[in-house]
Amino acid sequence: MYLILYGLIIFFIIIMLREKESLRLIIYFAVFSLLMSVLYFLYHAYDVALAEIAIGSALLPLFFIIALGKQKNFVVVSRVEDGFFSEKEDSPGFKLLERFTNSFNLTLDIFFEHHMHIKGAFRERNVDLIIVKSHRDGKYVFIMKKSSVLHHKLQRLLLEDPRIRFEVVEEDEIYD
Amino acid sequence: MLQLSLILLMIGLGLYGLATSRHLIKSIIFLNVLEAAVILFFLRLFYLPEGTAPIITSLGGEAVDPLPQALMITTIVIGASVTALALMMSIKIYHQYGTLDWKILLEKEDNQ
Amino acid sequence: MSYYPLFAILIPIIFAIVIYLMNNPKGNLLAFIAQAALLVAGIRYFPFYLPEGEYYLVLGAFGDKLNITLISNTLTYGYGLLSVVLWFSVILYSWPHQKQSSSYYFFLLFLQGVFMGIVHTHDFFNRFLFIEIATILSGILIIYKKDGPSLRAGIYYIVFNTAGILLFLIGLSMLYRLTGTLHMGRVQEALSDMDQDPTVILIFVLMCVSMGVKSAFFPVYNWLPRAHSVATSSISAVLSGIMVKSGVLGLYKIQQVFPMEAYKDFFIFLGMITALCGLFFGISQTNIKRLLAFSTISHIGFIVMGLSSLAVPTSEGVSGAMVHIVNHGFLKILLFLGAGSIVRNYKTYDLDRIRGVLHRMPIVGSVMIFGILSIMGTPMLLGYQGKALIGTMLRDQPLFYFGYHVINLGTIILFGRLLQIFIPRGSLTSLAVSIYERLALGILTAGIVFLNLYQLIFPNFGGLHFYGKPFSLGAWSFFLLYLVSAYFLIRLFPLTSSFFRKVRGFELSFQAANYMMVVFIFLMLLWSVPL
Amino acid sequence: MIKKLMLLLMFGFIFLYALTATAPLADSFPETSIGETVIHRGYDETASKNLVAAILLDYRLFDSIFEAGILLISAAGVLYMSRSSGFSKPFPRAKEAAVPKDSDSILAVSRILYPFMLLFGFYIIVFGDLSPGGGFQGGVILATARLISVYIPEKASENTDPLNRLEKILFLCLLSLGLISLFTRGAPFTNFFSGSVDPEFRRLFLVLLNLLIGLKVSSGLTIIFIRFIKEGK
Repeated sequence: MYLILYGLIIFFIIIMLREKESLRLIIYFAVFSLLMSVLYFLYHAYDVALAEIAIGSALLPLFFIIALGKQKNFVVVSRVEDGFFSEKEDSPGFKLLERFTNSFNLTLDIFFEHHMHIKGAFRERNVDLIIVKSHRDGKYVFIMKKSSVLHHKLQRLLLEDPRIRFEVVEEDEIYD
Repeated sequence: MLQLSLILLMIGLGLYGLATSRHLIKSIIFLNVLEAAVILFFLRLFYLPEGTAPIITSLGGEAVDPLPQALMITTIVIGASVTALALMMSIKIYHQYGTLDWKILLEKEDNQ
Repeated sequence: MSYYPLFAILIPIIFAIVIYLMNNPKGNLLAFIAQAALLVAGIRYFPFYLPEGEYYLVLGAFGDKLNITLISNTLTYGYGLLSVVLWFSVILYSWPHQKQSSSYYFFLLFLQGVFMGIVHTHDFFNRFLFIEIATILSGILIIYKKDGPSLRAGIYYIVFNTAGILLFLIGLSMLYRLTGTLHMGRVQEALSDMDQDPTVILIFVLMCVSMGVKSAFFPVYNWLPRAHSVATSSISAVLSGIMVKSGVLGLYKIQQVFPMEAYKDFFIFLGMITALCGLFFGISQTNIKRLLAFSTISHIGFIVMGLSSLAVPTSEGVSGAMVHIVNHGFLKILLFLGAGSIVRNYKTYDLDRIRGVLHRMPIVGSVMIFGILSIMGTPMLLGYQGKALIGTMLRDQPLFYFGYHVINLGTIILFGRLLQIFIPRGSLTSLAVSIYERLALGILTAGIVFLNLYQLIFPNFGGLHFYGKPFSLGAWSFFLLYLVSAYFLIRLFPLTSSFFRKVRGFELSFQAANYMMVVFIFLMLLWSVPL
Repeated sequence: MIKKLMLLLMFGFIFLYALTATAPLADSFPETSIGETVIHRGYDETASKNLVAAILLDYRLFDSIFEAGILLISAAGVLYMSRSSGFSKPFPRAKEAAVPKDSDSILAVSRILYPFMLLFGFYIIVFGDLSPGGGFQGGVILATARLISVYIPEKASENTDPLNRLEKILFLCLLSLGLISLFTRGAPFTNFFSGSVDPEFRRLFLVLLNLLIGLKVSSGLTIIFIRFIKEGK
């Protein structure tokens, strides 16, 4: 009886070792902690089994899934809202970003904020991209963080579009 | 004897997972796996085949030692709070660096 | 019945929560009142401890067999008073920047309560719990700036240290199975009549490895320079100066409970490699805070060399190590706070671009020079006390004595690199340093001078005896020899060479760190197998 | 590849060593371990039938208070990290709501489940010293109950500040409850009713502690959950 449980648990650990995709990893972890709490139960540790079920297989997977969900969204703040870029799905700018986020299976969050200064935005608010219309050459400036890996990928995508200029912001170092 | 060796194998696999996981979320998951294996090791050391839970009730049987169970509840809560913190940090790291891969994360030079 | 440990642990925590609840700048003033309350509690229990008192405070009504006991002797009482001085100066130093954020003081004061818990606990599981709380608190404090590098260092720190402490739990479970109690004194009695069979050795190894992870020993030290160089300077001062020592104190307690004669040379060897590693990587750094972080690792290695001779009761090495823990704590906090104000004014971490500190920031500059000279080990000053005692212990083993001299020389080269920031070049306009920072540095220097005079005049304190000879020709001649050879070595190996750049770039990834933890267990177990 | 091989080799050695070390443990019974004395004297000293709760709430109350402290710190840490210190105004018009729109079946199920989970959570907390369970497990169950309430639109309380304040005050009550026994029985961190009071009455202390810990744990975990959802806003 114990051997079946132990075999199953070690089998799940080995699957987790080889699993690459995060979501399936979390499901395996939930099943793993469920089996562990069954094993605690068999060792007459009823309190620990109850705690393990409540925390290990209910709460932690929930936190993991929310964390994965939050990571997957690409936050765009745009200070411009006109024909080229607006909430409607058909505006060209929006289609562009849609293509980018779909290629990296990110969900797109777009906010329209007309008077937000850029200085603290990247560090304080989890913003990935800021769109500003520059007055000199009338182009749309896409501003991204230098430290983020995503700006290489977005830059490759935008090279051919004349109306967009790409800009990378260096994180302002906090000297303390 | 066999069960103890299987638990030691689990602890070894947990450490192996920590030592070879490339993705941040995977490291956090294997931290919890290692912790669950350590709890199992503690409880297994005090297992009595014909024992019963340490609750004073009518049904007989020799009660299992309650102290390990009290300590392990504390360990589970510790594991939960560390995981919650580590996940919140991983969200902010993802928005800062765009990736959760340990290799790329650690290659980015501190901007000094 | 001395309730001092209870006050020392609970006062900071209660004040921390009240500050968090009030959540306004006036509420943050409570942080200073908390230190005052701790001082009053210290004075109240003064008579208990000065003539060598030792008390066991049982937390519960059922005797120390079932309940948790807290031990308090003159040594822990000394730590209590010193922590008040250190935390007061750190709070004062960070006041102009963190005036608004009550959560900063919440975490800092809670950390003080937990450190007092680590110092006073006499129960194995309680020590595990307090070290775990200290890890979580330091992790959050490392992340306080919320910028990229500190987030990365914070998660590396928390996940790696938690994995390390789980090993302590495995050792603890086997220990409870073997002896049936968690009270350290009873475990010591139960183990004294057991021979050194593999079980006891495995428990000792697992606990030493977990303490090693917490206090950055040779293979597993890589989280320390990463975490301490990106945290805000007041936090890296607290972490480097005090929290790393809690790991070493844990090792001290474990070696008291498990007197393992076989591991005496292992720890001397391990301490020496840690010290050499810290120096080797520290010398090649250009970032001022990474240099100080690596010097912390080398001093920890030095302390471990002293602690290794615990099996031999009342040997110089042990009191040298314990004295060096306190001295190095004070000096490292002084240097980190000074480096913090330098970095904030010069807006750079790069040593080659900071020049003329003495002229532009006179007070910070002079305090830093005093700190560097004493941490270098100049014979009369504070750094020398611990080193001399450990040196006398190592005198009989020729190899380790040679290593002792190499480490002294390396420390002087390391801090020689720091002296270049005082060369007057470029603009010499004076820079504004806020009154709070100057006051904090002043209090720290006063504390250091007091400690220095105390250790020169009085022979011992709380079971530790100091290095009697304040002025010995041998000490000064060695020191001058070190200075001359250090000067030549710096000239011989300029830092621009590509070799140092490669060394500087060496980073241990998270997987490699866990890999090293397994290597550490493997080495320690291998040492005990009689080859 | 060599690194993995070396790792396996080292694991093999440690595994064998650990086996030889833990084998004798199975039959080494120390003369009187803490557990045995608790089993024999547990009920008449702490008036708690569930001896695990006896250890958690009376013998080692100092540990349990600091364990509640750990949850306090991680809630404050998550709160600090997720709250953006107002550089720029919060974003007025999010294109799509934080919590994705669910089908009404989830809403119906969560409306039905919500009261029962609350009841179950409180049951586990209050009967902590009679049956398996107690403050921590009950608190987690309460927290999961409140997480469901986030999906019920009219009950979705997004603001974490009152919860945060409640958690800190509960911790202070826990601490003071532990210290009262210093005055009534001269020993801190134990049941403030002296040993002679009849067990049914002394159980009140345990139930009170369980309730405090349960509420504190549930509010702490709810804060963490809500901040996870609202993170970065």
